[in-house]
Amino acid sequence: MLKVKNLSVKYGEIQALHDINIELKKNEIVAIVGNNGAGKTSLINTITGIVQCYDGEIIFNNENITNLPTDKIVKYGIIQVPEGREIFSELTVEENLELGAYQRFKKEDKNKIFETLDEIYSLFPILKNRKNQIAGTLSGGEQQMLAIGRGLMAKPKIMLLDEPSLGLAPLIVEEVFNVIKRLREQEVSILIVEQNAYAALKNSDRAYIIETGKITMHDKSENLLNNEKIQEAFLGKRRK
Amino acid sequence: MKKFYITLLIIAVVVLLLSTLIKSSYFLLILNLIALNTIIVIGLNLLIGFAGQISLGHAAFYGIGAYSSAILTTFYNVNPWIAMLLAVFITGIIAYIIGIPTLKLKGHYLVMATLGLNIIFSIIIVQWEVFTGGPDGIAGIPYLQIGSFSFDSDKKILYLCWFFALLSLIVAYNLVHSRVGRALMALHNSEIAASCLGINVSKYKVKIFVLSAMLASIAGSLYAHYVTFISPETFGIMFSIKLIIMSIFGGMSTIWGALVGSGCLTIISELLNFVKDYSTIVLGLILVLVLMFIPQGVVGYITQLKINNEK
Amino acid sequence: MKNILQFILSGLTTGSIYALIAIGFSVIHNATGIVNIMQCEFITYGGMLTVTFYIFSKFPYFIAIPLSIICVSIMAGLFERVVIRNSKSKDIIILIFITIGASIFFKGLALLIWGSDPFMLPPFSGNQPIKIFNAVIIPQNLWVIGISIITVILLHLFFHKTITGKAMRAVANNKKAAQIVGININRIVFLSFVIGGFLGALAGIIIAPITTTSYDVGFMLGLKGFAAAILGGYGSMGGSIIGGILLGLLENLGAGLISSEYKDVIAFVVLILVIYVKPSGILGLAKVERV
Amino acid sequence: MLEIKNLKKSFGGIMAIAGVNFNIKQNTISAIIGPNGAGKTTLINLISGIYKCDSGKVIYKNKDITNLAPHKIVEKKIVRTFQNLQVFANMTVLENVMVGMHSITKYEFINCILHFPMVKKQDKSIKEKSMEILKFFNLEKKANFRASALPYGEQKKLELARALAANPELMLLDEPVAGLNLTEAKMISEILLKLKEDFNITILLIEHNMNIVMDLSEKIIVLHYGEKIAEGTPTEIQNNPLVIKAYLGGSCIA
Repeated sequence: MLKVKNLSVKYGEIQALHDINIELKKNEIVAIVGNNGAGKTSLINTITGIVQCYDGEIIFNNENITNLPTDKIVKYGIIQVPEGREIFSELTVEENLELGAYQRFKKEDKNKIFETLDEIYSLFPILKNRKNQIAGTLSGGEQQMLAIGRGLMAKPKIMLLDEPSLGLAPLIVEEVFNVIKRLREQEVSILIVEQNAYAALKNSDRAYIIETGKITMHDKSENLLNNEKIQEAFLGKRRK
Repeated sequence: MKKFYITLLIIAVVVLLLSTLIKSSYFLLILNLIALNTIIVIGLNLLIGFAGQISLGHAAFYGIGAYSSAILTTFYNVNPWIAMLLAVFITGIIAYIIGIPTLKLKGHYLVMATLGLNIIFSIIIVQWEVFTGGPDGIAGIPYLQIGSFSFDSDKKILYLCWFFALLSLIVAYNLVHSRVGRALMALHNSEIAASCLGINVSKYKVKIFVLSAMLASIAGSLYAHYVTFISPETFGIMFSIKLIIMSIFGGMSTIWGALVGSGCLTIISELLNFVKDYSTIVLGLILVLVLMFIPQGVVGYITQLKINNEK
Repeated sequence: MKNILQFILSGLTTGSIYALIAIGFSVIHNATGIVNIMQCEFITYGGMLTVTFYIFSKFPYFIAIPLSIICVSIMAGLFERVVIRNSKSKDIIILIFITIGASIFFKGLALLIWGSDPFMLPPFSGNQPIKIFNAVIIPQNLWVIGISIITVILLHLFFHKTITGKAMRAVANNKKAAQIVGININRIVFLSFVIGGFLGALAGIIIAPITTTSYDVGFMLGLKGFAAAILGGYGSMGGSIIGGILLGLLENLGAGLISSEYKDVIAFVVLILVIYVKPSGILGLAKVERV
Repeated sequence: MLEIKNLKKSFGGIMAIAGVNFNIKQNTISAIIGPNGAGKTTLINLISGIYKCDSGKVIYKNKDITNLAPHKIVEKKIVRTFQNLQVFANMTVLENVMVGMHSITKYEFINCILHFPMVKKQDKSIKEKSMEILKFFNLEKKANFRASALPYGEQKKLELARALAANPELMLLDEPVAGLNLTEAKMISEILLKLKEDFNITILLIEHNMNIVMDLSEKIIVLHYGEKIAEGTPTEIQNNPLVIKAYLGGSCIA
């Protein structure tokens, strides 16, 4: 469904991503795990056209979507869900959700959008209770739910989640990942980028490990979860 | 370092040559205005280009210098040199008092505050007629004198104006290449990082503001004693805007940019007198095009070309 | 006491004009981060084009006014497309001075076209003063206040009830997030200039019957509008309204009660004192720098 | 040497630092770890004077330095670096390091403008010392480059060099190896060890790279939601169940 081929990204003279190859199949949850600064967010931003790539290709359903502007990428149904702080903090919860469907307003009946809105509210009852509240006043976990809900409003085919666990307490992290798993029922393929290796590996089908802009490992998530090297890299535990 | 002083020497020689070749007092006037504008713009470059603090009110400091000189000499018969010195001092104190609260502001708020101060100044000199002569201004300001030598012609004052212009270039050069200059550039880049290296950011911002105001004041006094007549419209916000345009035009973060910017713009505005009715249109067009396509200014552009060639 | 009411009424009139102009500044600022000095020319051209259409082309007001507003909005949009978008530098200072350069250009053009004489537009409905308690008000003042209130309400509805309006607020609030949901930022910037042009032109037209209009009328009005926007908190619509009204009241009360020569001094001194105390304006939020 | 006593800071009602206590001994390397948003950078911002704390104390060498302005903190010989690089991009590499010496040099505006001989002399010695520091960081060949022209890894080094130029006794480093590859990270960690041993500098660092943290530090402090949940040696921390649960995303393995 989505293929990233030999992707490289440079900021000025700094190379953020080297020769990245990843693939996301239909109905899959794939995780990309790596430390701060490893290039995870750059990867997502390049796919959604926020950052221009220097070399390589991004293919979606056999169409080349490399370096298209973000609003075009969104039209294809590829939606980024940024970490929870990137919501419209001064707008209400409902306005945030409506804006998630921004492009649908031009071509679809409003009622259809409100149907989606109701679906989102049933998926996240807490958002319904707070629909007229200013989004900036939500708790961290609620903001993350809002970001996911806003992404779903676009009726996406692919969602790219950037650090959904960022700054959240363990219990909330669990809740967020439960939601993510349920998204599969909505026929959405998911790419998660995470620093929280355990949460990501536990809740995905396959995973790529990214270190300083390079993919260093790729396997089924459960295999990686039991891999000693991973334990060392993310726990700092020395092998005996 | 040597290169700087050699260039300075060349400029001095060129100006001297021009002064002997040019007979028309109109052209001498232009040459003098270039020098005066250079003095103000070099201060602005230090403030805006190096320290990153914009001021849209420097015409007011130019005016405070001119009016202090004029009032002190015409009302109180103070010696012009002493008046000029007092004027610099007065301007410095005013700039200091204004600078402390004003430079806490950032971005558009700083622009608005400096602009507002300029407007307040303009209204006060128009309205406070007893002292300032109101809209008519002050006439009969005495010439500067050394012994019995009086700077009473365009040519004679030229030496004085250019002496101060070159001196202010040296001041700027020394400051930029010093501990203080580096600190100013640092706080322009990041105030937080600068303060975490021990730079007292607010103190430095105020001090550079005062210095640039004093330079404007010197130019103002020279202007008053040169044309011997001053009136309010010279010191309005339009002139403040023109000064910043000169600064951007030459290259804000360069020293030579001050000279090039004031040179080019002073000459351009005089040349535009030939197209009469079209002058403002052409000026606006030149500005828009220059800013759109060489936003780093003439000197900045040349430096960049040099760097690219080296690569 | 009688006079105070009179001053308040005229303060509200000029205040509404400042508020409209300030909103124009704020809308463009929110989309781009710049101070658009061309706003001054929008005001001038609004008034002067109406003069052209009404006095010279003999169109009735209900054609001349909308036509002028449309022309200025197109001019504003084109200015963004042709000049702002093609500027090599995105540095705020450079962009601001580009708008200053353009403003000088258009002012020169206006001088060429219309000359330097002021023009008087007739009031929208008669000149018979109306008595309110013991103050008198001319009908045009009511037109100004009324049209401003309606415009503000319409703008409020636009920003809160339409998806495009919400998208504009979204861009102002968080550019990156706006991009992520698929908003075309360039289109919003363009739109903000069109709205800026609309508001400037409208302000220039409705004030013209009171103050006359000429090729350079926009400069001082624009400056006051900018001051009002800063006073209220740059970028906030509520702030622009409060700032505008406050500035209008300050000026008129200052002129009436203290000294008409120093009315601008009083207004600007208060403005500066306010931002000294609250460096982001009355309704502005202080930003925390992140490191 | 550094004592943090019951430090508290909140932003808009949210507790970023909720009463943190710890001590740092002279000439040691200590690390603060914790998930993103745990308050690590806020803590450094409080110590270095960028934020004012709500309550609590920062004691340095038995002197209260709580809420001093950042430039006053530097005078106490405490210098910091930044997570998002804050090199002075428009200045040369050499000038960056020279700015670093601001707090240990003198002469203000008038002296600088008049360019007196003693100013010249001082400038010359600043330049020489800066070159030495650049040599130590292996950056001397790029002394006249614009700082923005350096690759990321070298900019990180430059920030360290600039901090070292202030002649500090205590360095607060916010993620010194973030975004670096393995070799670069290793180089930085060697430099940090040298700073401790050759220059007798005490180091407190925030870092996500656990290999570096475990290798370098004698003491680790774990922050979670603005609270200190553990403190101890690397082995103690690695085996602390609370830490595993909070930091390592333990809720999903439990």
